[in-house]
Amino acid sequence: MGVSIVPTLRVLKPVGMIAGVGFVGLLVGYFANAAFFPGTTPVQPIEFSHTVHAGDYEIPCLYCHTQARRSPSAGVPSVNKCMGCHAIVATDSPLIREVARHYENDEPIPWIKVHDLPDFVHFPHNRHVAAGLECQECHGPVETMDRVTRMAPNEMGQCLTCHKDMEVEHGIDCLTCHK
Amino acid sequence: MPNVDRRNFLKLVGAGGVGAGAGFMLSESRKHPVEHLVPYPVPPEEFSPGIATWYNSVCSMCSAGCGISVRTREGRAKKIEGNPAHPVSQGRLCALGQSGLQALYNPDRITGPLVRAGRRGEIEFDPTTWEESFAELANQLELMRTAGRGGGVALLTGGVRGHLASLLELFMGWLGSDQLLHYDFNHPATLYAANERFFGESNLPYYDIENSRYVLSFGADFIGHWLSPVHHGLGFGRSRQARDGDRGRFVQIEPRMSLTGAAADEWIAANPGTEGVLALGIARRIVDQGGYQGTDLDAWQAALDGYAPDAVAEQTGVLPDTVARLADSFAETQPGLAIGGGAPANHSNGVDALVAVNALNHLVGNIGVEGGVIFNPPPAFGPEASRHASLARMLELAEDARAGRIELLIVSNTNPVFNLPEASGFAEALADIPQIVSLSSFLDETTAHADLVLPSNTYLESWGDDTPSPGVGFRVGAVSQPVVEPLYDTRATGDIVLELAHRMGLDLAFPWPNMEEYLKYSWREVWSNGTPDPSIPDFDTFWTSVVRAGVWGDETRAPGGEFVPDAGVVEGIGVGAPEFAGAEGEFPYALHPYLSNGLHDGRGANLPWMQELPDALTGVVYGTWIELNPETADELGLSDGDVVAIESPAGAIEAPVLVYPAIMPGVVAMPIGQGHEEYGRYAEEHGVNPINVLAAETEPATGALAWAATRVRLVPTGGRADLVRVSGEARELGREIVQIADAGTPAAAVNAPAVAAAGAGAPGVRLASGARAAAGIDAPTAGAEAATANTRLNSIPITVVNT
Amino acid sequence: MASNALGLFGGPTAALAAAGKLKGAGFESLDLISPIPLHGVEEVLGKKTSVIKRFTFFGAIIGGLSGFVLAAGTAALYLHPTGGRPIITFPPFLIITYEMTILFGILATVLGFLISARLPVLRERIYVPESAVDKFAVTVACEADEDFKRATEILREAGAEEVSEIAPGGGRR
Amino acid sequence: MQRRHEDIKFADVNNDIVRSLVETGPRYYVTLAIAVLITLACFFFPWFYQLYYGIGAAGMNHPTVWGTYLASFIFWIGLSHSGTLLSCVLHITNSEWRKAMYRSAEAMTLFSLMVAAMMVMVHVGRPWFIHWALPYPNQMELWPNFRSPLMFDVMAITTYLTGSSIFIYMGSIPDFAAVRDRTTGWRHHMYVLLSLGWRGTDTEWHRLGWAYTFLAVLIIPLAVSVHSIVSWDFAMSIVPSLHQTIFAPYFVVGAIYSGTAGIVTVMFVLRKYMNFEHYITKVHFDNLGKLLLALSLIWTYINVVEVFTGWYSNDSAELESLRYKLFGFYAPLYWEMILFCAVAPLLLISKRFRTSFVPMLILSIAINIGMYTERFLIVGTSLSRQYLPDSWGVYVPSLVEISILVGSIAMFCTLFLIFVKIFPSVSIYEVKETLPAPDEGKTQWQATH
Amino acid sequence: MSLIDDFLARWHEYRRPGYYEEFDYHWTMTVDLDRCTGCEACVTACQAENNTPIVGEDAIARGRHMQWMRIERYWEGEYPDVKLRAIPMFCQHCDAAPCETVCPVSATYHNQDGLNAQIYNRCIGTRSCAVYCPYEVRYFNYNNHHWDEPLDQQLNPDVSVREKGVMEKCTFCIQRIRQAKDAAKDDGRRRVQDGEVQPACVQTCPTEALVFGDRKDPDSAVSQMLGNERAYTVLEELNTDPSVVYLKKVDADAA
Repeated sequence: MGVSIVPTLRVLKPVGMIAGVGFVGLLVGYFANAAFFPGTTPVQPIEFSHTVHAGDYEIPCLYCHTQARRSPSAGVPSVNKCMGCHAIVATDSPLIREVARHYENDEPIPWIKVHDLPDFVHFPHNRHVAAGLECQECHGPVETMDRVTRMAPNEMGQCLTCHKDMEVEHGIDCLTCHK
Repeated sequence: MPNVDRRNFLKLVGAGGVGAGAGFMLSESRKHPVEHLVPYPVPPEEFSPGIATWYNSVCSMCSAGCGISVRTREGRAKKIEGNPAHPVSQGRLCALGQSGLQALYNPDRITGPLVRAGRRGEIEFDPTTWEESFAELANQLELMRTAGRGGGVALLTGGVRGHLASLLELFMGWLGSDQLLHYDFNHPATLYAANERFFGESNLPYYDIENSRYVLSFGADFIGHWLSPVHHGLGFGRSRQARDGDRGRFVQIEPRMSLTGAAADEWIAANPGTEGVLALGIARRIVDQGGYQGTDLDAWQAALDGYAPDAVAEQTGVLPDTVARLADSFAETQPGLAIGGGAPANHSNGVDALVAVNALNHLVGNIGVEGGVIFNPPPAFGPEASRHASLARMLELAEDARAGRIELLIVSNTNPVFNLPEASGFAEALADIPQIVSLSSFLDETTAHADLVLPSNTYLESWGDDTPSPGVGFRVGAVSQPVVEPLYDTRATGDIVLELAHRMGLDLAFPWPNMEEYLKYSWREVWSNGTPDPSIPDFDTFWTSVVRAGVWGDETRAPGGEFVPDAGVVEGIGVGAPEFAGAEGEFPYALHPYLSNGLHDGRGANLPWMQELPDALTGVVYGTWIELNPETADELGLSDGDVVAIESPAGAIEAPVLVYPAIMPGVVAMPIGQGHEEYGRYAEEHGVNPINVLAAETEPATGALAWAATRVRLVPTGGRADLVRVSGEARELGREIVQIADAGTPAAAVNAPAVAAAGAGAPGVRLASGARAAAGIDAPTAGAEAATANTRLNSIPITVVNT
Repeated sequence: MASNALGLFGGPTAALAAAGKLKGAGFESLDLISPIPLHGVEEVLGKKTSVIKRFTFFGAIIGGLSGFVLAAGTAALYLHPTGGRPIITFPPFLIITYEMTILFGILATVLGFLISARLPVLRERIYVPESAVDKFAVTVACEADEDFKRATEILREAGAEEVSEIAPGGGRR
Repeated sequence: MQRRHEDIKFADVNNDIVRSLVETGPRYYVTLAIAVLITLACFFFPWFYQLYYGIGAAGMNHPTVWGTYLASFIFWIGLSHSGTLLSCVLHITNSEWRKAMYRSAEAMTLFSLMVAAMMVMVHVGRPWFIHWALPYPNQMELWPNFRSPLMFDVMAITTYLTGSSIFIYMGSIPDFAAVRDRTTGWRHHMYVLLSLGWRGTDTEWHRLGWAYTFLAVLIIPLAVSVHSIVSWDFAMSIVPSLHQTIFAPYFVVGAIYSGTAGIVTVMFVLRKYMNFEHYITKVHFDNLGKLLLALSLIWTYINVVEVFTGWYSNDSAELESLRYKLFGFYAPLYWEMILFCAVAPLLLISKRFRTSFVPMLILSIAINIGMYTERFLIVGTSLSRQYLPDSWGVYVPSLVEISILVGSIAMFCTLFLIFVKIFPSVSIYEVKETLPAPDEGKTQWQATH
Repeated sequence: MSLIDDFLARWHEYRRPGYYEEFDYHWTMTVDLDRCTGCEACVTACQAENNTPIVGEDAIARGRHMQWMRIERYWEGEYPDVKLRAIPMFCQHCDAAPCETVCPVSATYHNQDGLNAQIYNRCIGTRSCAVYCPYEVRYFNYNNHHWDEPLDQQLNPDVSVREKGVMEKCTFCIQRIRQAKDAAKDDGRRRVQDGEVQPACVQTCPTEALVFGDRKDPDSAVSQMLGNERAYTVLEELNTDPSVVYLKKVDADAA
């Protein structure tokens, strides 16, 4: 007669394998979703291409997102602003016609927010522009994106790391962002 | 993988599948919900999301006429603060004024024109269009006008001033009707009458509390809601602690301690209605002690003959020593100020009592001097004669209605069905009026009787102007501008009237397309009458700067001239015994109704902030109670929460008892403001309306409702109702939470001037974000057409005066 | 041939006596398998020492240190001054230290127990199910057949109810 | 010392215990089903409602932000005290009578700790973020605040739960081995793993003995610290009548007191329904009764001291708080507590009382009701009468809270019911130690002493 | 390792009683009780500025009002010599705040401006801070609050709306303070000047009883108020060292 836990372990092996495979499946599913269906790259109502505007034509970010300089909110340009150029430029493109339709009907375009912070985070664009930050540091190389995607996690860790690196005065005080 | 049989293989595949699915869902659930960024198709010029724009305007929550600054973000009003440039509010604002936002954003606002669908008073309305309503109403008005029956139109409004009042006057004039009535429960009609009698001037004077060193107040709750509470508050604070080593003293005389009484250094309860007698007792003592040396001394002595200390003491219940002490210190401490209002002013002898108070000011030489009573100049614009309706006048209107003389009643911004005693029969009289049109923003008790509802904008969506009364001792005018676009399909009252006039074919008489144009037109006159200022070359500049500043006027008070009362007036001075409705034997307690701090006369009841604002003295929210002296409560065997029936000769209501330590034993007090049957979700089904048990007793000289002149009896019902209150134990138990210094302690005045300046000049964030506010100079709101942001222009035509 | 001799006894005294005799006969690799802990084993089979106390001691020390480092270190990583006290405040941190000392002490004791008792058993070891009920077994590892015979003899003499041979792989013969 | 039943044989012990594990009658299943249903209906359902609605489902309000959830938390933590702590103390002092009852007492510790942990989850406003109270690295770079008495609690309870689980497990290894040989199927595999391949050699016994003693030595101060720390959640505040130096010993004594009463209840139930009459005898009840009496006297003493010092201080806040407790809104509860916890236990002076099972059961339940009241009063009376009289208020528990309290008791029962079918609820080898050895007619303990 | 070196190098700082560094500002409010009338304009101002909810009659009846600022009322004496003492009570921003130490997740702490910060999104709702606070000025969200449309349009976008299960309290209008600091920075100034920032309650107080400012600035209005003989703090015996200083009410008739 003898005793050992090994036989039991053998018996339990299939259970362990099922659990293991299930766990691996969980990881695969999680990352597959994140990789193939990222909520971070929404399809906009009008396929505006930053590659064309900010990349090819090198229009500065603040030309359209002009509020970022003086307001906590960067804002998106009004249809009016689009038409400022597109009354003359590329007027026969179907996308531009769509924009023009909005303009004529006085209908706003419901852009989908890509970089969406929780409501309890108060991020002032103007302060960051004033500090000389490039838009790309948080928003990624938008000028290369046909469809804007959220590159950075925009989570607290990212804010903190930057605030620490830049030695922002009292930059890690919670009240800086949360109020 | 060794020895994986088919079964196990399937299990593994299943496990993998379930795991992957779970992982997928997990990842999905962590994604942000979609949010949209919706920009303007064409943004208003210089509109900046994320940056606040401030607009100056005028508060319309009560009749004080405080200047306000409204903070807006993305076209929505966010906060109301006092306009620092406005001499009445000087950047400050009371609770009710701040909750004006909830009038604007009230969920129970009427969102468009309504026409009655069911029977009167059943509150069944169908939506209709402005076009239809205007067409019909204008047609009816025009028919009546041309048929000479214009007199059958009655227009009943709240306390309106400025050019809207002029416009209504003009409109009614064209209709040929003199039934233009302003009804405001809190209107100090007796004070106007007393001033008319004593000063020969039917106007409110300026009470310079700030510079006064001794304030003797006969029932005037001037910090709570009397005349201009914010301005009085400023004066009170500064009289207390802003003068180095010279703390103003303040005595309040009233049967039930009000908010103001609680702030007083000394609170004295005189028998209800005998405050005037006390004033004359004090006057006599002053005269006796040689405090008055005028040429008409003899006349005074004669007039005050009947007010010997003992007689006064017997009538008022105030000890002769106290009377003497008050008189001596009042005479000694100059400048002093005697003011009267509240219950004594609204008693059967109200005018006499207020004349007596005026007399006190005269005897110690406080008329026209700093720290005393200062006369206001006539208002810069607006109708000359007051159209304020007394109870008697309202009864007349009701009588006219019953006699069929009123064919059409237009009600705007007033709620007489709620604010008039049931005994007046006003609500019943409405049934005899064939057509009732309400211009109210809310479905209140009066609007419930309407056949047609043409909802007006709130004041935050309308153009208007105002001349504050009692003002500040010099000319002030203020323009109120819309700070947001109208939320609903509603119109400004002025615009409705103008539209009606146009549709009636009165274009020539009313050439202005809208209220804004009418204001501009009218203010041209104000501008041309004003002192020329080289920095303001034309009217447009003037108008822009006035709208931006929100206020216009003089800077200094005119020196007061010598004042001598008419001999006849002196001769006629005297205060009779108060008369009550209800015999003392049958109705042992004098009912002392008072305006609630937050709900005012009931108009604040639909504002949730005001409903949840704990009563300043009892901490009760959402309810009505009856205050009893502990002694009275003991006699009746009542304690907090016991429900009693309050029965007067005119009616009965039920309310829970609240034992209140600072009320005379023979008096019971109830707050006005609750007991709405209509008026929206926040107002309905809370408390009772004590106005309903008031007898339709009038003050003989003015016909005003003597609301302090009803006696009641209390009948315990055996029921209990727990009062909702935020306070726990109301005694300190020796814990020294509120610590007391004796009078010898130096004032905090070291820096008071600095504080005062900061208070006047630095409202909240505005200065702090001055640069950015400046960027918003020309930012018209998402709202009104040419509304102009508040900015600190160098040429604001008025500066605050701290004389 | 290496095998194990097993003697089953009805009571602890006899089993102990047998073990004592075997020990006296020069058998070193003796195991006493019993349903209850036996008192007096050490007198018979010699003093046993264990490393558990060292585990406990060092575990506790490591726990205490890491407790303090955890509290003080995390406090220094993100500075949140509270209640007017210094960032590193001893009295509360000592409580954390105390708790962590005990936690690690306990965990280390368990680890020490498992190591010193050579648990869990992976490679099969000799076991007598009766010994978990009311029998007391003595097993002796024997290098040679000769030893085995000698051992079985001693066991029988000592009053074993049953004597058998157990192959190294298990299985009673 | 009273002799045990001479006729119990070693083999009987194994049989009895294995029978208690594998032979499960319908009565057990019905009881378990009822317990599970009550747990679901009275604990989890209201709790999920509360998660959805917010803590407002409970009756807590502005001055009294802590309520029955916290009272229950202390109660369960307190109940946990007599299991492992008492077991350790008795182990170290070599108390023979401990052996038949300690396993279930320790299980009580474990489960009341678990229920206490659940009460924390129920108590906090946002339990879905409760992990923020654990020190783990995260992208927010935020850590818990180790200066907080609540963090002491987190650490102490984690340690205590770990320690108690290990202690009960270590003591059970030989029993798992004994049961292993008698079971088949999934039970067998489970016991194989649980017993780790225990054989019962002299070396293993020796190591186990040492390890067990070390654990006992470590756990005694731990248990004392746990309830001291729970008391500090209150005593570290400056709330009048909570800010007391005596609170730590008061709580520890109270904990052991209620825990011991809890053991009496559990013993009664086990004895009655698991047919352990041979193992759990009058001796145990007698000894537990003596312990209870002693604890009751200490507890009463501390209460008297608290009232006396509070009264003597003559401080307005302290005095009011005391007055409110003794004569205020909750006064009936206070006097009920005094009756149950200070007066009634005096009956224990009588040996006849101590050795009668049903009266002991009633008393033990009464004591625990009284002790729950004590915890409730600590929270309720102090918080509703603090420094600013204007902020005073009254707290009355809501239905949800009462339901969750009932549900938590059911949850404890459920866990215990599951336990008795997995763990040998009476220690096989330790009971054998108290029996005469098969060949001697004397117990080992007697033989060596 | 640099982390450890850093830790050891700053050991002395970490051991400094009080704080690891000096405050930049020390925001302080003074309340002149001789001016305060208890009119509660401040209460509404606070409610409007800080999105404190409308809780409804039932909730208040259950003791769950949420106004961050309240007026406490105490009666003294009996009729006719009866007096009402009113005192505004709100977060005292204690330097030695009992609430801060007890929070297990550091959701409340003291920041470098001397503010007692409450970070709503970090709060897990143990409510221990409210127990530890002797001033009873922390308010707990017993449930999610609802603003009947369109009342929600009034909500201040600069202040988070709090969800169920978190504690909240007066912040000295941190959003205004930060805005003032930003403006100062934009102007190239190091510090905010006295009077540039006022919390909503101070801003609106009709009697100018409330004064707010930086205690570190010796010329500020509050600093001068602090020198007044009447200055005291509520529950001084508890050593919480509040940043709200009251000036005693003057009783002209007191001996």
